[in-house]
This record gives sequence, structure tokens and C-alpha cells, in this order.
Amino acid sequence: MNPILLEAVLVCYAFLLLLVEAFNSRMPRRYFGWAAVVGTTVVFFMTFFVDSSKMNPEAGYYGFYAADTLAILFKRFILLVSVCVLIMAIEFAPVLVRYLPVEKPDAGSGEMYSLVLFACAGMMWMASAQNFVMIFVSVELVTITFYVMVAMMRGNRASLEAGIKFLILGAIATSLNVYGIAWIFGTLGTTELPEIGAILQSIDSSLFPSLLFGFGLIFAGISFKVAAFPFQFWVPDVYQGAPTPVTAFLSVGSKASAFVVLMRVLESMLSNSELSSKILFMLSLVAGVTILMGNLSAIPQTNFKRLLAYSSIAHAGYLLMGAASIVSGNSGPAIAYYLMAYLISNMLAFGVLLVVGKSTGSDELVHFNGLGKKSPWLATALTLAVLSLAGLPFTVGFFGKFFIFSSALQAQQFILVGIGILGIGCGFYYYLKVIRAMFWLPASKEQSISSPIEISKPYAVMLILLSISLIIFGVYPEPIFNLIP
Amino acid sequence: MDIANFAEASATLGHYLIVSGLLFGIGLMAVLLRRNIIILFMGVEMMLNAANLSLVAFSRFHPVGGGPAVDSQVFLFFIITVAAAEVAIGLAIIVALYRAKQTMHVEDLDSLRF
Amino acid sequence: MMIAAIPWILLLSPLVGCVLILFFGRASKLLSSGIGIFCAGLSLLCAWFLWLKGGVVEVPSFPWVDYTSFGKQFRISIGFLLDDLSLPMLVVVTTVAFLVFIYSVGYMAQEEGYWRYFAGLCLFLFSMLGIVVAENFVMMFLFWELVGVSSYILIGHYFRRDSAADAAKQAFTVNRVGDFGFLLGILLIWLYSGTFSFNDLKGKAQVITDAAPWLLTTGLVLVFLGTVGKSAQFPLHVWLPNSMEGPTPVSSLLHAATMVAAGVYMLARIFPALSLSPIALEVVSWVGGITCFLAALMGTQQNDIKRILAYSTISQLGYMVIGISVATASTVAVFHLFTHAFFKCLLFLCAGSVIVGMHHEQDIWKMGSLKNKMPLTFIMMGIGTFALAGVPPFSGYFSKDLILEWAWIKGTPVFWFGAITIALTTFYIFRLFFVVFLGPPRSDEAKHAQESPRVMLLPMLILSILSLTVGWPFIGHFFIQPVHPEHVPLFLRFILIGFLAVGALVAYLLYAKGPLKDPIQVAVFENRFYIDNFYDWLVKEIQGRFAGICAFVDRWVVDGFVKIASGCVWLFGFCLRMLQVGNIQAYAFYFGAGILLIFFLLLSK
Amino acid sequence: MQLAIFWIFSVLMLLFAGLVVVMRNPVASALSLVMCFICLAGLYFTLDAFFIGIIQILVYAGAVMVLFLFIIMLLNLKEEVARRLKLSAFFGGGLVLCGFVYAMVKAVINLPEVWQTAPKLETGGISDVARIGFKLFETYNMPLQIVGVILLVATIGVVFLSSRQLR
Amino acid sequence: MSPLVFLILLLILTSIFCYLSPASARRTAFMGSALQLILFLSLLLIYLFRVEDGAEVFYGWKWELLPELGVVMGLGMDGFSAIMLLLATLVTFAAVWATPAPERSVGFYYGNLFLIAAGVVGAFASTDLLFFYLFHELALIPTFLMIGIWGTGDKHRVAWKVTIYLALASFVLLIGILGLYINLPEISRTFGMRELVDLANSGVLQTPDWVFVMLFLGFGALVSLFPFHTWAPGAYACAPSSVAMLHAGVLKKFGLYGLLRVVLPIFPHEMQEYGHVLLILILGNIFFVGYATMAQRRLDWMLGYSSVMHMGYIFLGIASAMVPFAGGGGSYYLNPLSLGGAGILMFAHGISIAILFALSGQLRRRTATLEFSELGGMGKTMPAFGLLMGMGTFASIGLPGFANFSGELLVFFGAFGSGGAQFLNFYQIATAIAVWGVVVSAIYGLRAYRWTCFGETPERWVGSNELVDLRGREKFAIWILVVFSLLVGFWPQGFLKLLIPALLAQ
Repeated sequence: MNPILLEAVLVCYAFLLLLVEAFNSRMPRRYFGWAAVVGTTVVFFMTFFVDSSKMNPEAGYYGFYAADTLAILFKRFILLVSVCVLIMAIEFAPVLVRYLPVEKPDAGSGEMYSLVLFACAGMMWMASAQNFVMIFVSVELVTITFYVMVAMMRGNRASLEAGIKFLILGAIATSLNVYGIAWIFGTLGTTELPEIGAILQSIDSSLFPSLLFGFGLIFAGISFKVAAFPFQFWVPDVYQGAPTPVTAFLSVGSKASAFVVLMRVLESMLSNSELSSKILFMLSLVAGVTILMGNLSAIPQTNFKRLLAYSSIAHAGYLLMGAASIVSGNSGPAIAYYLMAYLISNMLAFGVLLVVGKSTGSDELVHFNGLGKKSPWLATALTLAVLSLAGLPFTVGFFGKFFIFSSALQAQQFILVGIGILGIGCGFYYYLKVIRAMFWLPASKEQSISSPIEISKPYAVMLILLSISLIIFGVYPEPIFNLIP
Repeated sequence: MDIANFAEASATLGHYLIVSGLLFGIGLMAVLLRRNIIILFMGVEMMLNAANLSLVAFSRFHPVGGGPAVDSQVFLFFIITVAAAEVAIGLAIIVALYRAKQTMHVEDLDSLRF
Repeated sequence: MMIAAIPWILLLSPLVGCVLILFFGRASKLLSSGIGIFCAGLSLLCAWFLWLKGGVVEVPSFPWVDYTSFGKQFRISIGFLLDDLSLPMLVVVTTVAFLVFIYSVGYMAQEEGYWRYFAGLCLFLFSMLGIVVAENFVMMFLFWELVGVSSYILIGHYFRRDSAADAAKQAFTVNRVGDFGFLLGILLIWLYSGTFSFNDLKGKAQVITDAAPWLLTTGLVLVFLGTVGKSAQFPLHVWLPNSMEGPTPVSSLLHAATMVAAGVYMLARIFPALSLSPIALEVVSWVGGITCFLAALMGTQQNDIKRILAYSTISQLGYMVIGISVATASTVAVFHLFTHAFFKCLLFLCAGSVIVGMHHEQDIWKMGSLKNKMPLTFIMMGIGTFALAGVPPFSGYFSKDLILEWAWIKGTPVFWFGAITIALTTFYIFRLFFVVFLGPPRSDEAKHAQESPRVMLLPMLILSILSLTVGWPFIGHFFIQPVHPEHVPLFLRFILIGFLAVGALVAYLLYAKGPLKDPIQVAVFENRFYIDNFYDWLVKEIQGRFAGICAFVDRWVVDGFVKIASGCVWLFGFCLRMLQVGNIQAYAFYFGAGILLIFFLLLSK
Repeated sequence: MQLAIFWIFSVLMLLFAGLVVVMRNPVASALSLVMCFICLAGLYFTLDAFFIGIIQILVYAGAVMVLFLFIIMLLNLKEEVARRLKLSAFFGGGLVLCGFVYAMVKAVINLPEVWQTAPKLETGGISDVARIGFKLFETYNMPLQIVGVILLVATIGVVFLSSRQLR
Repeated sequence: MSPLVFLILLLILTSIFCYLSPASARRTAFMGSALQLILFLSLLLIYLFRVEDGAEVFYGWKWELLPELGVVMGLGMDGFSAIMLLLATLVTFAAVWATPAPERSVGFYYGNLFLIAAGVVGAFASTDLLFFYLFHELALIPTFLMIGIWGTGDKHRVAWKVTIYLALASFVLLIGILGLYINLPEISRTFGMRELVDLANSGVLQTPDWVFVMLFLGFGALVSLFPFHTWAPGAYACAPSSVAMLHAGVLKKFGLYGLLRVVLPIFPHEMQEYGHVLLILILGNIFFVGYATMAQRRLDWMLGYSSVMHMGYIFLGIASAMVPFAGGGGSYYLNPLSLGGAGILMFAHGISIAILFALSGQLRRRTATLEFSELGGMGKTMPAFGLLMGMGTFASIGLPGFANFSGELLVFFGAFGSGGAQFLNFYQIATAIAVWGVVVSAIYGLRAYRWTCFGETPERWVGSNELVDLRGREKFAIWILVVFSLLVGFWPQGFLKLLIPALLAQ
């Protein structure tokens, strides 16, 4: 099967859903959500039948689209994220609708599902993008979709505020990105990454300043998506304000796809050894500061969603640490594995956050007090999730950290490793705060009155699957590892 | 400077790039200094256009096959389209915000912080 | 085969008894005492058998630790060294112990914790026998510590009494201080000689001395510290008087007859090495002399019947230590050890009998006129008193004077300490004797005192016979052949007798008439030269303060670093969070600054 | 000649851009931006990018800015009230601006042939539009389709975010 | 499949059953703990009959998780791990049987407890450094939860501290482990402990100094090496007694095990070079912490501090385990005395501290306080308690007959001799101070015993029926511990036969 069909099918399917939704106002919107889930799952399974050789690079794509193992891996990854996000969105629909001016109780949630699909397609394109134009276009598809999704709860001020922040800052990042691309193009005369890599191998050093100027701007643009210092400031605010499924999508999907882009850009830029030393130094500095920023600022947090936002910054830092250790040769798999671990654990965390937030109406950590008593299963799932995020053994997060740190050590990044250790120490503190809230602290009076948290069955199945895979891959990482090139 | 020279004289790549840089900077200043969100957004558009200017300049000064490098102009086409879409969405959000909050002030948007 | 098993039976039967009592003894008093006496009796039989049989008994040893690496063997075995020193000692220990076991049945009849008591005694017997048969330093140290435990358990028998609890603790702790030196000494000797077996010691010690004499001296002095602790030598003597808080039979067995003598026994064991080091001998003799003299001085002003005897024990142990240091053979000191074991045990048993008769009143100034109420006790106590004072036909005379003769021969000033102590000894023991048995009854208890039961009197009787006779050469030498010095001037005997007479005379003059309270009072002696107070101060002020400072430093300085570090991290996070002001323009500014940062990193050379 | 035109357009453009920042009234700002974009289109023309220049006028100066103006009018935005002078922002922004321009100038002067005039074009009679069109529909087919999706998403988004009542 | 897998699975399953059915959790816990002890004891017996000496690895089993990276889960048992497993299973048993049951959330309590136990057993059953580490971490969070929920005193602060401290330390350790791993050539990457040692001996594994430092700091902090010990006393004082037993008794031995198993044989030169630093730190443990222990006025804090102090002896054994050959030439041999002493002491300390924590937990359940000034006379009111407490105290202060004595003695012999023949060398001075530590521990140990069990019972307990004596099963469980301690104390040779070959085999 031609790999390009994946996105095509997905986009067409999303369009179809949109049409049906537009002309059939009677059908419950939930069905569209399930339809989207089914579609995404089907596309996910389609990825296993992809045959890259079917793709004729000359005929259609002119070096825009790569369907290498890395791309396929991340496409699967993004599809999985999307499935989770869709299921979460279905669960979240009642909350979403609360903030919308609607005619019917479930109106307005339908668009969400198709938007998720579009964003998913955009990310998949990002994973395949081989050309700065393609990168720009696919990134913009994702970004614009996220503008809409973040501001979706338009009756909710926080959501709108987050939307505006994301909009303005995202637009700045876009312009930085474009500016950078312009400079790279101006210097090298091409926007194709492999070609750039080839050119760079024998380039005159007088071009370096302009090249690095361009790269710096592009890096800033990508850093925005990755949430690397100092372009991470939007993250906590936007994560906190956005609807929870969107936050989850943003924190996992968007970050992962941005990382593929970063890896691809780096791969071409690092082909020149003189450039690479500078770039790697900058990367390691950014990585170190990002780890510190994320972890340290998370320490005094009291809002769980915001805490996860800071933690996602921290994880971006660890991922960048992997990227900065690219000379070790095995940081690619390490990053991929880390992202996989991050996917599972973060999705689980957001999954629990969503239902708890839905039931209590707030994401504050205080509302998790006594969860261990009230709904032990949820509490267990969340415990596993945060432990995995913290990198405790027998959860999938451990091997992520394990691989990242081993590649950093191989790259002799000792200072970075030191910072990483400090960050992990902080991480334990704030992740354990969640566990403390659930198991140590008694629930406040008002909460104990509120009814037990109800979860729909499919949602529970998702949580259980995530939890189980979190443990299984924590003990037996080989299946994931085999997927990684 | 005589007339002939004047007629012959044309701007160099450096000129364009510096002008584009200045435009970018002014756009950034708009973002940093103004309080109205719409004008902030305008500043962002200016920054984007500054990038466009560099692209066009580069395409003209690094011709491919005799003509200007069309790739970058195509890219520019995309940029403009995307920017338009972005503006549409952005303005929709701003309107929604205005409806909800009756404000356009960036400083009123600080309920999410720390 | 059979014979080889006997030493093991000898050693282990009290241990088995202890375990049995521990598990079943609570059922009945009879069972406890029965098991105890049976086991002690078994040991007694074995001991006598071995001794009477004589000759060398080859006993297979048990490897406690045995390892060979790189050609060096390290072996600590639990084995038996049955020779002229240990066999008589076994006999004495088991005999005295057996008698005390029997005595205890009567003495403890009304007490609580009967099983605990007998278990402790059995444990003690086991450990004491272990010391006696020990073939090497480590084994001796092992049992050395074990007797400390049993002593702890037995002193703390009345553990609900604060004084008993404290005394037990003190006894153990002070002994541990001694053991500190003992163990270091063992380590040192082991390291430089490569052995801790007593058999090899002599030869190996010669090797060390040839290489570095002070090394052996240091090792021996450290080992001697063990003796100082266990045998209550100055300055670690303070625990012994306090240990009188235990039941009287315990005081008699452990803190008079056997356990405290273990230190001397150990010195006798290492005598071959000790004799190679004149400096070590000098140290030993001075410590012995000072102890002997000071303890006697303190004893003169005590009012507690058991404490007087305790100081007397310390003083007599001092004699033995002097004996080790002055004579050319260890048998001199050991001889005194034997005689002392019998008569001091007897004295304590008599004191116990008095105490029982007086309904647990121990102050001698509440007694008096007991010779009528307790005639048998009176007689036997008299025998003990004479023996202790060293009145000629009694056993103490032979052994003590022998030591002083040796001291005279050696020409050390320590002799004069010993000689004066004779007077002091006679004085305080006669003071005790007169005040308790003569004079008017000084309290109601004294008026209504009764003779003790037969089960107590029988052991006392046996012991008094032994106390009387064991010093006579033909009987004593049956146990041990002490070496007599040659050329002892005759006047020396007169000097010693003279000292004895002076002491007795003064005591008679002062106390025989039965004064109601002590006519002389010397605060320094009564307060034991304030040594106890000094230790109290040391423990409370110096050690306590130091411990407090350590705890404080640990809590606030060492942990303080941790606290400060974590606090800094928290504060840093809190401040960093403040960057997140929530304003888009601020974020945009950060963006701009960030880009500049990246440019700086990338574009700067 | 070209240089003169360049200077005219660029100075005007920067001037109007400055006005966007300075003007109090949002409408005035928006109009300045329109002018700015028109001048920018002029600059495109000096670069022989006629198609792009026209697109610039049509899409930006036309559609986009009308949208801006429309919204400003719709919301009836008043003049910005200066709450207080944001000195810190001013200086910070100035600093960033200076730094950025400095870095850029540094990059510019290192470009080879940066101060040379543009080479002559030999287009061979094929028009700008045609070349772009061929490129767009042939080589850049795929991004173009993605851009289509972007527009679709934008439409959905706008409808979703601004419709009064959702069905 | 190795029976050790069943042992670990048994513990994990017990844990899961406890979580799932709180109603029958208590019964499950009792059964599970007894079963695992019986299972292990039978395994041990089979082991003893089947193998020549402790060097042999038995019940070996490997599960190749990531074969291309050398990540393998290896289980196996040799003499040393057999002893540690014996300790782990014994203490697990006692932690269930001898401690008071929680008042609330019984299922959760036992679930967590068995998770800790599984971690402990798994760690010592691992032949593979990575899984050794992983299993240790398994205990981290249950500990956190248990201290926080069922602890006493300043439990929340303490739980934070211990968890984060240990998490950080173990991460430092992980970096060290990774340092070993990445310095191997790609082809022979492994985490197997013996393999690593072999590779180091054959010169394939060349490690820079930082690896040693990381490993040492990591393991050291996990064992509460001075000055990284401040997490320990409070944590043990405030933890519920079962956790304190498992943690202080067994889990803490993890670091020592790692030092003996991995660091010592791989870094003989470094161990020699840094030996003096280590000796000074050890004296911090023995002398400084020893006196700090003496100043404690609560039983639980005293026990916590004492467990830190006693680590010093084991460290002394480790520090003196590498002895240069007399001929010089930069080669070393392992000192079996120090090794054996350290090994025995690990076992001994585990048992004795477990006894004491079990008893202190029982006492706290009855009196609700462990302040010495409010206790006293328990030997009368609760005779069995008093007896066992005495046993525990005696064991912990190193009285002959108990395992601690033999361990300490061997360590002293090993340490004293390892400095060479020069008089008053560093090792000898350190040993002398360590021997003084024996006096110090006697002082505080007996003080504690005297203040709890001796003297008069305070007014408030007179006539109250709260001070009931230990129940049969509690006594039984503690007696089992005592018996094992006595067994080692009376016959250390039997254990040394297992221990020393295992340690020298590397």
C-alpha cells in the first residue's frame, strides 16, 4: 500500500464525517466520535501494510514525503495518541458543551472529532516531512487546528485566554520559522533536507553565519512546539486553559511530531562537523535549562493540569538531552522510546485527570485528595502514570530515562546528566505530591458528598489498556524497541 | 551621482534583507508594546511579511534557470494562504474573547499564570 | 571417644539447662531449680572426673571460623585447653557453683523470677566454664563477653528497682570498656604473632619481643585492660560494689568467687607472654597494688554488709594481680584465687544468710547480737573472716602471705601497699564481724532474726570446711603447687602478722563493745574517693554533652545541608515560576530574548 | 531607478509599519498596515515578483486587512487607553530589536555577493504566473493539498468559534 | 524456569490479592508470608545439599528482555545471595506475623508490604545488575505510601525526605551502572554482575573514575553512609514497624550487597585509593552517629540511629576487603575475613534490627508513645516482650552467641590486619575507634533496654489492661528470628562456607 494513502484516507474520512455531521443533525454526536475512533484505528492498522517501495518519489512527492521507518513509527505513534484523544474527547464532550451556546445537548462536539483527525493527519505529515515547505505546511495545519481546539470552550474564559496566548505566540513562532526557512533557502538555495545535508558536507565556512542565523530561527520555531526553553512559556498557561483532551493531544502528539521534525532538521544540519559542535552545544544548554525550568517550576504547583504542563516541559528537556547526545549514535531510538513511554504515561495521567476534573469541576490537586479511597482504580492508574513519568522501574518511563541517560553518558554530556539527576529529584517531589494527595490526604467534606466518579466502559478499557501496557513495556521493553529503527 | 548611474543603480540583496529585518523588528515592537490584541496580531502579520520579503529577495537574487527561484515564490504563496487562514481563525478567537470578556486588552489576559 | 565427649558435656550441660529453664522453667520453681542443679551437678562430676583422671585429654575442637586464603589459615576454634591451670580451676568453679546453686534454692524461695534466676545462673556457669577451658584468645573473649551478659542478667534480677537496673547497666558498660582494650590487645597480638592460641603464645611472643618489645608490651597492657574491667581493678572498679544489687548468691558466685577472678585467670593464661615484658608486669603490679590498697580503704567505711565484702573482693583481686606480677609463676596468684574463691564465697553466703535472717536488711548498723539468733551463721562467718584476714591456720594466710613474700623478694614498693592492706583488711572485716554479730541488736529485725534453712546452711558448711583447710599445704597442693620463693627472711612473717594484729586490735577496740553508730567517719573513704561521682560527672556532663552535640550537629548541620539544599531548590522553583507572569507580551519578550540567546550561542565565535 | 523605487517603497513601508505601532486608534493602525502591505507589494514588484506582489495586494491588503478592519468596526473598538507607560517593555523590546538587527546584519554581511545587484533575468518568455502555477500544481502538489486542508480547518474553526448557536 | 521466579511471583501475587480483596487480606498476608518462607527454606535446603560451596550459582534463569542491548533479567542464587534471601524471607515473615495489624485499609497495607518484600527478594535473587537495581526501586513507592499513611510522628515530612533522598541516590547509582555498561565494547554489553567482574578482570572493561564515584555514592547513600545518612533515622522512627523492619533490616543491605558484589571486585585500585576517605566516613558512622544515638530520647529514633551506626561496621569490612599483596606490585587480594564479617554482619544486623523494630511497633501500639521518659517496667508487665527485647538488644549490641558478634569480630580482625604490618596505621586506628563503637552501642542499647523494660512501670499503666503481652504468633515469629541469629552466632563457619566462596568467586 502506498504510504501516502494513510493521510489521504484519514483526511477524506474526516471530511466525510464532517459532511455527515453537517447534514445529519439528529444523530447523537457521540457516534461521530466513535466513528472517528474506528477510522483512526483502521488507519493505524493500515500502517502495518504500508510498503514504502510503492511510493514513487519522482512521480508525486518530489522529496517532500518520506516513508522511512522513523516516519512510520511516528505515524503509528500519533495515530495511537489520536485514538486516545478521541476517546477522551468523547468523555469530555459534556463538559465542552457546557461552555458552548448550543441548541441541543450534544451539539458542537462533532467538530472536535474531525478537528482531531485533521490535526492527526497534520502530525503524520510532519512525521514524513522532508522539505522545509512541507514542514511549514504540515506544522501550520497542526497549529491552526490547535488554535481552534484550544479555544474550543468558547464560553470558558480560561480556554479563550489560552487560545489567544497560543495564537499570538504561535504566530510569532510561525513567523520565526518562516524567516529561518527563508534564510536557509537564501543561503543554500534549497529547502530539501537531504539536499541540505549533502550541501553542508562541503560548504564554505563563510556561509556559516547566515546558515546559523537561519537555523537559529527555525530552531526557535520548532522549540516552540517542543516546549524548549525559552520558548516554553506558553505551555503552562495554554495547557491549563485548553480542554483536557486537547491538552493531552498538545502535550504528546504535537510534541512528538515536532521532535521528528527536529530530528530530521538536526540530521541534515549536523552533517557538517564544524556546525554540529556549535549546534550541539546550544542544544545541550537549551536541554539543561529546559530540564531545570520544567522541573523546578513544577515544584510549587498546586494545579494538576499545570503541573503536568511543567512536567511536559521537563520531559521536553530530557528529550532534548537525547537530541543533544546525538553523537552517541543511539539517541534516536532513545528519543523514540522515551516518546513512547511519555505517550503511554501522559495519556494515562490526562485520562484520569479528565474524569476527575469532570466530576469535581476543577483540576486543582486538592480535588485529588482521598481519591485512593473514593475510586481506587483511578488512583492506581494515576499512580502508575506519575511513577512512569517520574521514571520509576517496572514502568515504561524507566526505560525511557534509561536509554536517554545512557546515550547522554555515551556522548560524554556529564553536566547535562548532572542536571538531569537534579531534575529527576525534583520530579519525584512533584509527582509524589499527586500520590500524596490521593493516598495520604483525606478528602475534604464537600468532595466526600459528591457522587462517585463514573466512567464509561470504553474509557475504562482505554485506561486499563494504558495501565497494563505501562507495566508490561516497563518490564519487557522489547516489543516497542523492535519497532524503533 | 549622475542620472545614468541613477537609472542603472538598483538595490542589492543586502538592502532588501535589512529592510525586511527592520520590518520584522517593528512587527516585534508592535507585539511587545501595544496592548490591543488585534494590533498585536497585526504586528505578527508584519513579522510574517518581513519573512516574505526576505524570501522574495532571495528568490530574485539567486535565480534558477534564468528566472527567479520559483520554489520560494511558491512557498510564499503558501505562506500567504496560511497566514490568511491564521488571521481568520485568530480574529474568530478574538471575537469570541470579546464576546466573553468584553476586552481587547492583553493585560486582562492574565488569569492563567504562575 | 567417651572421654573426649566429657569436656563437651561439662561445657554444654549448663547451656542446655539454661535453654530448658527458659522454655519450661516457668512451669514450676522445682523444675527450674531441679534442672539447674542437675546441670551444675553434671558439670561438677565431669570436672572432678577430668581432674582426677589427670593426664592429657585430647578433645576435638569445633571450628567456629575456619578459613584459608592465600596460604594463610585463619581459624578460630571452640576447643579445650585442659592443663594444670584449667583443670583445678574447673573443679573450683563447678564446686562453688554447685554449692551456690543449692544455696539459691533456699535463698530465692520467696523471690519472683525464679526461672529467670536459674537460667541466668546456668548461662553464667556455661560462660565461666568456657573461659576456663578456652584454648585461645578469641574463644576466651567470646565467653568473657558472655559472662558479662549473665552478670548483667543476674545483677538486674530485681530489675524493677532502679538501683538494680542501673547497676546492671553500669556493670556491663564498664566491662565493655575493659573489653575494648582486651579486644584491641588480642587484635594486636594476633596481627604481629599470627596466633591467638594460648599454646603457641609463648613461642610467638618471644618472636615479637625480639622484633619490637614495646609492641608486645602494648598488646599485653591492652589485654590487661580486660582484666581491669572484669576483675574490677582501679580505675574500672566502680561497678563491682554496685553489682551487689543482685541477689546475694549471685554476688557470691559471680562477683566474689569466680567471674571477677576470670581476669586473674586470664593473666595466668598469658603469663608466659607477660613474663617477657617487664614494663607490662610493672603496670600490672602497680594497678594491683593501688587497687588493693584503695579498695581496702574504701571498705573500711562502708555500712552495707555486701558492699564491704565487695570492696574486700576488689582488694583481694588486687592481691592476685600483684601476685601475677611479682612471682615467677602464675600459680602464686592462682593459689590465692582458689582460697579466695572459697572463703569469699563463704562470706557472701553467710552475709546472705544474715540478710535473709534480717528480712532483707543490709545495713550493718541495724544489726547486732546475731550470734545468739544465728549461731551457725556466726561460726561460719567467723571462719570466713579469719580466712580473709589471713589468720595463720586459715587458708587466706597461706596464699596472701605467699604473694607478699614474692613482692618482698622482688623488692617493689607495691609490697608496702599490700602489707598495709593486710591491716586494713583485718580492720574492716572484723568491724563487720563485730558489728553484725556482737553488740546490742540495733533494730527490730535484729531482735527477731532467725537462722536460715538447712538448704542454705549445708553449702555454707562445706565451704567453711574448705575455707579452713584449702590453704594447708597438703590439701592445697592437691589442687595446685604454688612456687615458694627462696630466702624469705623470717622477720617478714612477723611484719605481716604484726600488720594483721594491728588491724584486728583497732577493730576490736572500736567495735567490739557494740557502739550504735560508727565511731569514726572518714568522708573520703565513705564516698569512695569520689571516684563514682567523678564517673557520674564524666558520663553525664562530658559524654552526655558530647552525645547531645553530636545529635545536634547531625540534626542541624549534616541534615541542615540537606534541608538547605532542598529548600533552595524549592525556593528556586518558586522564583522561576514567577517568570510565568501570564502576560503575552512578557512571553513575547522572552521569545525575543531567547532568540538572541540562541544567536549568541550559534553566531559567536 | 530601481534603487530609488526601492528606497521610496521601503521607507514608506517602514514608516507605515512604524505608524501601526504608534497610532492609538486601531482603525488608523489597520489602515497604516494596509499601506504598509501595499508598499511591500511595491517592493515585490521591484524584485520582479509580480504575481506575488499582486497576491500580496489581493490577499493581504485586500482580504486580510478588510477582515481586520471589519472586526475592529464590528467590535467598535475604542482608542487604546494608555494605562501606564511600559518602560520596561519599551526598553526590553528595544534591546531585543537591537540585538536581532545586529545579529541579522552580521549574518547579512557574511553572505557572499550580498552587495551586488541582482542578475539579469532570462525568463524565456514564460510568465511568472505560469512558472509558479506549474511548480505549484506539479512539484508542490502535495503541500498545496495540505494547504487546502488548512483552509478547510480554518473554515470549520471560524464557523465553530463565531456562530451564535451551534447545531 | 527457576523456583526463584515462583518465589517472587508468590510475593507479587500475594500483594495483588491483598490489594484486590481487603476483606481477606490479613489471612492472605499470613499465608503468603509463611508460604514464601517455607518455599525459600526448602529451596535453601536443596541448595545446601546440591552444591559444593557457595560459589556456585544455582536456580539460574535468564529472560532476555533486550538481547541486543544486553538487558537480561537474570535470577540465580549463590552463597551470598542465599543468605540475603534467607534474611529477606525471614524478615518478611516476621514483618507480617510479628507486627500489629493496621487499623484501616488492611488490604492496601499488606499489598504494599508484599510489594516491598517482592522488591527485596527480587533484588537479592538477581544476578544481573540492572534488575538488581530495578527490584530495589520497586520498594520505593510502597514505602512512601506506607510511611505516609500508617506512620507516626512527623510522618509526612519524613516520607518525603526518605523517598526523594533514596530516589535521587538510586538515580546516581543508575548513572554509575550505566557508566559500567557504556564503557563496555558494544559487542559484549551486559549487566550481569559476574560477567562484569570477569570483563573487568580481563581488562575489557575500562572505567573512568566517575563511574566508581557514582556507584559508590549511590550505594553509599542507600546504605546511609555518613554524611548521607540523615534520611534513615527519621524514616525508621516514623515508619510503621513492618516497613522499618523490611527497610532497615533488608532493603538497606542492597547497597552493601552491591558494593561487595560489584564495586569491590571491579574497582580494587579505587577501593584502595579511596580507602582512607571511606575510613573517615565510616568513623563518622560509628563514632559520630554512635554518640548521636546515645543522645536520643525515643526508642524509635534510637533504633533508627543505631541502624545507621551499625552500617559503619559493615563499611569497615568493605573498606578493608581489598588488601594489597605484601610484595606490592599493585595487585590485590580479597580479604576473606572482612568479606565474611561484612556478609555475616549484614545478615545479623538485619535480624536484630527487625526484632527491635517489631517489638517497638508492638510497644507503640500498646502505649502510643516511645518516649523513654514515659516508659519503664515493661519487663514485668509484659515478660515475653521484655525477654525478646533483651534478646534483640543483646544481639544488636553484639553479644556473643548472636550473629552480630561473630560478624563484628571478623570485621575487626579483617580490618585490623589489612593495613599491613606498620604499627598504628590507618586501618588499625579506624578499627580501634570502631571497637570503641562497641562500647558506645552497649551504652545506648542497654540504656534503651533499661528505660523500657526495667524500673518501675509509670503510673498511667498501673492497673491498665492495655499492656497485654505479646501474642503467641508474634512471639513465634520473633523467636524464629532470634533462633537464626543464634544459629549464625554459634556457628558462623556454616555461613562463611556459603559466603566467602561466593564473594571470592568473582
